Amino acid sequence: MMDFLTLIQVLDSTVRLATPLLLACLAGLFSERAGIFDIGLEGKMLMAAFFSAAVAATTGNVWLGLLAGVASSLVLAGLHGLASITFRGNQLISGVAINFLAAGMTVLIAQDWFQQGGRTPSLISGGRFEPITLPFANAVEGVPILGPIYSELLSGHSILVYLAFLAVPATAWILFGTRFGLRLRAVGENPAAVDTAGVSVVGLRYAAVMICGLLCGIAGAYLATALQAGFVKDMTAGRGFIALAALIFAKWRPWHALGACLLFGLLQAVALRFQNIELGSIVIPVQFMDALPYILTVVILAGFVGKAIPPKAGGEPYVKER
Amino acid sequence: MTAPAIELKGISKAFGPVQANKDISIRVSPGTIHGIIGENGAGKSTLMSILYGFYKADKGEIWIHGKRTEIPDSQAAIAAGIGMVFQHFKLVENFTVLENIILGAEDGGLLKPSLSKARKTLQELAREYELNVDPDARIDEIGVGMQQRVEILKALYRQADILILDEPTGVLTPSEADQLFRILDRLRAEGKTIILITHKLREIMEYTDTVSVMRRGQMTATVKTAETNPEHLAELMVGRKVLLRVDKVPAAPGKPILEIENLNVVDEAGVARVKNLNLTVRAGEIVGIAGVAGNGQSELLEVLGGMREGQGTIRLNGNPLPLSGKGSDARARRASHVAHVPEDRQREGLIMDFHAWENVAFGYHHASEYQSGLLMNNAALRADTEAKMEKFDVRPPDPWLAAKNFSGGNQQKIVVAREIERNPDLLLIGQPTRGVDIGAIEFIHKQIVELRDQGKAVLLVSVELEEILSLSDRVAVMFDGMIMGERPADQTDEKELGLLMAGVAGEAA
Amino acid sequence: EPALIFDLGGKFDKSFNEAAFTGAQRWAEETGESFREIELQSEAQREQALRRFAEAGANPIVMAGFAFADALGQVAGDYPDTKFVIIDMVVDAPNVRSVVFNEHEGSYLVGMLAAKASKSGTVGFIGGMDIPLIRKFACGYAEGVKAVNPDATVIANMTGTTPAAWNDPVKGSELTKAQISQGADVVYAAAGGTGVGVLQTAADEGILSIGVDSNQNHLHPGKVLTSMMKRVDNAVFQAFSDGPDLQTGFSVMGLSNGGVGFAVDENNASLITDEMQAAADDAAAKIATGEISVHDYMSDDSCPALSF
Amino acid sequence: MDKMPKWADVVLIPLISLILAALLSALVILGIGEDPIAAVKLMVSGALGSTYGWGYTLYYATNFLFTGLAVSVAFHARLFNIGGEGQAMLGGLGVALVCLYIPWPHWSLALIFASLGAALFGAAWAAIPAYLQAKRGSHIVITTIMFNFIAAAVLNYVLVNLLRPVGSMDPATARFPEAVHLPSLHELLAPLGIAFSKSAPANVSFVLAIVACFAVWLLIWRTKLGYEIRAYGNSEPGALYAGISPVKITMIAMLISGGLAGMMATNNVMGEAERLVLNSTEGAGFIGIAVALMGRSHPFGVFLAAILFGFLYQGGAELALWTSIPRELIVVIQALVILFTGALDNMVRVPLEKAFLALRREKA
Ligand SMILES: Nc1ncnc2c1ncn2[C@@H]1O[C@H](COP(=O)(O)OP(=O)(O)OP(=O)(O)O)[C@@H](O)[C@H]1O
Ligand SMILES: Nc1ncnc2c1ncn2[C@@H]1O[C@H](COP(=O)(O)OP(=O)(O)OP(=O)(O)O)[C@@H](O)[C@H]1O
Ligand SMILES: [Mg+2]
Ligand SMILES: [Mg+2]
Repeated sequence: MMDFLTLIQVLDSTVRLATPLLLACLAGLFSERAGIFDIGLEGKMLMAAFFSAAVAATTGNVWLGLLAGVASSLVLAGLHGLASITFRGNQLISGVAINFLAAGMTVLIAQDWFQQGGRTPSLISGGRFEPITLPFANAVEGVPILGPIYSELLSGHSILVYLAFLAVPATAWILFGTRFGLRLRAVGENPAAVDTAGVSVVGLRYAAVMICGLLCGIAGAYLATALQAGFVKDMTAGRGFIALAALIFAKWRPWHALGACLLFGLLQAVALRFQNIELGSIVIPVQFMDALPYILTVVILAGFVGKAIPPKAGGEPYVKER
Repeated sequence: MTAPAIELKGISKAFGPVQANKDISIRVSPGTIHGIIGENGAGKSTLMSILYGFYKADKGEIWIHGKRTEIPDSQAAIAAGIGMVFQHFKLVENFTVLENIILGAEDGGLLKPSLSKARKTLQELAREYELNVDPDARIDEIGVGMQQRVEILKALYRQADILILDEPTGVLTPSEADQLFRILDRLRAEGKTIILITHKLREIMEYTDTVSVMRRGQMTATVKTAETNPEHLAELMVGRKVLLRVDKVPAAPGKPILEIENLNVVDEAGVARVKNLNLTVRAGEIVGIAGVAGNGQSELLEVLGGMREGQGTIRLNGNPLPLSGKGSDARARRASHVAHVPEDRQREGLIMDFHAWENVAFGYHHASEYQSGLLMNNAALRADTEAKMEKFDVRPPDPWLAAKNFSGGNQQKIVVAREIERNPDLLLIGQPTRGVDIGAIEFIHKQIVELRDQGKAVLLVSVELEEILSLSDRVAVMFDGMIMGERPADQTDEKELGLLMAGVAGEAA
Repeated sequence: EPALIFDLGGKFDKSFNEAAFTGAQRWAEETGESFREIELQSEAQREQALRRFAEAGANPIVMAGFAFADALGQVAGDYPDTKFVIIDMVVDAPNVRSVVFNEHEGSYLVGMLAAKASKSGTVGFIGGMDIPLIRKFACGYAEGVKAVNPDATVIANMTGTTPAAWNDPVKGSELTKAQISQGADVVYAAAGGTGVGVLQTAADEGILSIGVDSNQNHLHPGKVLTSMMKRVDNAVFQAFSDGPDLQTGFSVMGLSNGGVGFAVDENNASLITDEMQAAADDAAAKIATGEISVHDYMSDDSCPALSF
Repeated sequence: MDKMPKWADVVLIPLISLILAALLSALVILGIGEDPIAAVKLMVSGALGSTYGWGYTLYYATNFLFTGLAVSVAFHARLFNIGGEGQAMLGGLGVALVCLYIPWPHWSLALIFASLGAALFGAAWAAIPAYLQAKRGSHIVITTIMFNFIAAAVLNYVLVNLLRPVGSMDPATARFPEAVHLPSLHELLAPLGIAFSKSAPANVSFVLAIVACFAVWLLIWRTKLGYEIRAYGNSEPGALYAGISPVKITMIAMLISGGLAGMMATNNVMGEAERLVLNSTEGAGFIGIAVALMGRSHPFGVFLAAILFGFLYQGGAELALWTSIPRELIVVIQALVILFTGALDNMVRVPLEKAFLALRREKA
């Protein structure tokens, strides 16, 4: 059905499309492992996408853009922390609010700043993350099989892609190899245990939520300044929710998250490239491909393919005094 | 005289409208075991949690070894050498023992070195105090007794020299409890200071040096254990002379009402909770089930009450009742005249946010007298509530008050009134007087006995041996899901039951 | 006061809607008068937007996009004194002017240019929503390509089947990459806002692209071969200038009356050789006179030069 | 003792939250260089200043009534149904099928069956998440979110591949026959001598929504089922104790919730568009969350909140029409309302409780 080169191409775009999912998924992982559910990944990404594009467009410096994107995402993360940690509100409702806030504010500000119907001007070079050519990529291009894999698939992505993939081992190491990770996991399972062990629940949870904000910020900046060249309204297009789905799919584990995001990225890549897929006599409509990540997540949630057990204290504010 | 290891001065703490601690002062000498007793809700746990920095006091001072110490959080308490084993353990269930122990007391940012160091220290502690635990076992895989050891080890690992234990024996068998006290003795011998909260006067009398009594948020007395006796302590606890026996005529048991044969219950986690249990309750008798909490009594009540499924046979008035699937739920049980006063009134017996009148229909909301057409007849319900409140002396007698706004005793009266007034053939009643004051206890006991005297069957579950002994006609002891033995209530005593509760078979006793 | 309603792609799609906006803008500058405008947020608002403007007395009301047909069919009768202009679709009502374009003719010309500029002999087409109108673009384009190089390969992809396809630059970009990997070295985007992604990627990857509707040559100077101009701006300008008394009925804008064409300006001058220009101009003239007939996909829902 | 009086809980707290949200919204308007007062004036005159404005306000309010009630009913069972959007989409499909494929003699009959169809489809769409929650413990918030996306894909497929009339370029169904046209408020009020704008879409579904409000009130506070729903929502162990089946209540509450959300389609699909288009719900499912939160899940509160949001929606559309303030302003306002009445509830509540407690201590 697919020749090798097409396969490489599809995998190549899988990598590109999986990157924002992966960053957002890891973001959610930090937050939810600490017991703070976050359905506001989408909103944080969107906000970051806008501010990174806006600043990159005005300054012409993509790094400043990245910084601005991350900062804006951190602000929303702080808001989520305020609502769900400090004021012990409902984390789901807070997430819903943040998604709406981002959807509205980005267009509002974009319109105010650029008067282009809620988008930023297109980014020109300097305002975007350019692809990086890995060493010898051009030299080995001709080598059969491995050549294209290296030069097409592995090489030629923007720095944020590599960053996202490096974030996986980093996350695994932080979570399971460090004191911070131990405490973070503990606070998601039983905050009272952490509290009575003399560690600040609030501090840990804020730290987790802020890491979540940081990663969402990078994800959003990637969307607007690497994958695309500028911000358009609602450009996250549900990626935050797919990332959430991937997180559940991965059962809150970093390496599994990589797998889940690559899978969902592949689904997107295939859906992008082919309208309807013909498998013999069956035609798989593109809408089915679009919905597949969500369907898979529901299947996982239903426990038909291994039960996904969320962190025990997840979603519950830590209330000592009624 | 050396400075007290702990001195609390004028501690007050309110939770919203509830004044849990009122101006409490207490001194604890170093190298002693200091007991604290008091009724449920007296404020014992609150006071200790304040000392451990878990709650912040509204007012008052804490002095440790003669130094004024601010304890804004548990970290400060740990730094001051305080360790605490909470009534409800504070362990991360899916972590290993080792991980739980180092949590918050790691050395450096990396886990590996901390873990290997802790492993060594743990071995030393285990040897020193006979506190053996498998450092690599996961908490949710070990029993409560083991979990308690982990909690103690946590404190020792942090080099606590003041150790607070909040009702440590409530979940232990007598032999586990004995072992715990041996450890506490050794710690005391090393000069450590121990505060022990317990409801059991025997433990106070046997193991403590001094004892403080709390009542309704206040400290009513602190006395040397050697200079007091159980009756006196009990009186201090409840504020008046305690009547330990219930007035009742001897039972006249009739035909069997409830027959249980080979009952088995497996819980959600797949653990067998009730094993091949056989028991009969006759008309006109009260059968008491004694046992340490967690030995299957709750599950037994729940199965009988239709709250969970089981296998085996139960018959009511000779008719078998389904134990699973259709017709095995609480609604069906009520339809066959089984009333149930649950162990936890706030979690199960009442909807705390519902008005009293709504709670009076709870479980009986299908009853025809509460309906008018498709809708519920709320007026009838309220009238019924007023009648019941009057009869059971519920205070205040206001049907519109939410259940949460009644005191514990009055909440219990609402539940008991609802269940007993249905005139059931069988009354299941769990912990009828937990957290209820002495006046209400007498009233509730009287109602239960009256029901018996009308020829109804009563199955009573209580962790209070005294209550079991004074109220039941026959006592069955449960251990590990099985009935260890049955005794007529007037032919046994606490000692014998205690052995049965520890799993020592009846014949041997 | 006239009013203009943009379709979902938004006023600044750099393409279709923006062309409409440019026309309105030009009218405003030339007459010094003002006009009302609104960008739709969702499918469901079409009727409200129409009614709101009609209620407020706007006249004429111009709407850019075929998708208004149904709503206009409902509304037009309720406001007999208001004149409506719909672009890209025919609505049969006494107070409606329907403007359609011969996109296949313009596409034919840029197809010729594409074939001449292509070194690989493979050119691409990326459409927006898969509807007959866009197939009409594709078909004309393919005919133009084949007219120059009968052996050329035309790869055609559509972005989607819903209006979201007008505004999906990521997908445009991915499709472009796919076509490049299949050898395309010129891609023609007839996809509204999605085209922004197509042109961007083409520029990034060093191939040529062809813009649509508006003159998009300036987006990536030297990298956009040309743009198929669909003079929506003229249609809007005309409607606004005609004012409330505009003539209703059916109006076709084709090569003969300057309704379509291709853009040459300083941004692409170096890409269009004199020979290319001459050939295209020649073909344009012949089409205008009917000497060359370009197949209109919408006439019979088929395309001889391309299979979808 | 309650920490504070009931009126403070149901009136004072939402009011303060609303004021905070309004203040912040004003700041946002200032931030984009516009005049909040002028904006409010424009919104008020546009949404409430004419029967035309009212017609739209009530039209939107009708949508929000259905979705708000849907969220409320689920809330009473402590189920957070974020799937109103998808359920309403599917409800639209139900309406479309009923209207397109059955020849109806009169709109009233069509409305009854269309409501049933809408409710059925909406309920069916809620059934799977409900079942998974009840039987397999899958978090209903996540599953309903997923089902929103799946609903969008389903509808997309159906409209593009199955229901689109031949030759049409719109991904939309054909127009419903004239016979199922629902009377608008204009037509309904004309016999009463009230002149209501002809072009506003508010229609007889508004009456249906009010009936639904009353029905929900009866259901929740006057029937056994409502009693069981509330009891289960307050305490699951309590429900077990009382013989209330958690599975049954979860299913029923979600089916009713989904059915109500689906019934929204009688308004937007049957009453307004008279055909099914993509994205016909326009986010009303999500606004239902805000409406239920603000209305404290009480039908009367939901009614008031729905009118408020109807006003915001229509006012916002007017703003977008006559000023350069984008329509997204109302999304921001909506976000702030959800934030303050929902997530930051304790920010207002805790100090207020303290104040009431202090007041009572002083009195005592
Ligand atoms: N976190 C809390 N929030 C609100 N009220 C509380 C809290 N903890 C305890 N209370 C209330 O404070 C009072 C004292 O409770 P505390 O737990 O200290 O009693 P206790 O003496 O330990 O009782 P028990 O013997 O049942 O453990 C009770 O009325 C209780 O309801
Ligand atoms: N968790 C709570 N939340 C709110 N109010 C409470 C709470 N616990 C107790 N109260 C209030 O405090 C008052 C005292 O309650 P408590 O249960 O301590 O009563 P009590 O004096 O022990 O009476 P009784 O002997 O009947 O149990 C009650 O009237 C109740 O209104
Ligand atoms: Mg306690
Ligand atoms: Mg009490």
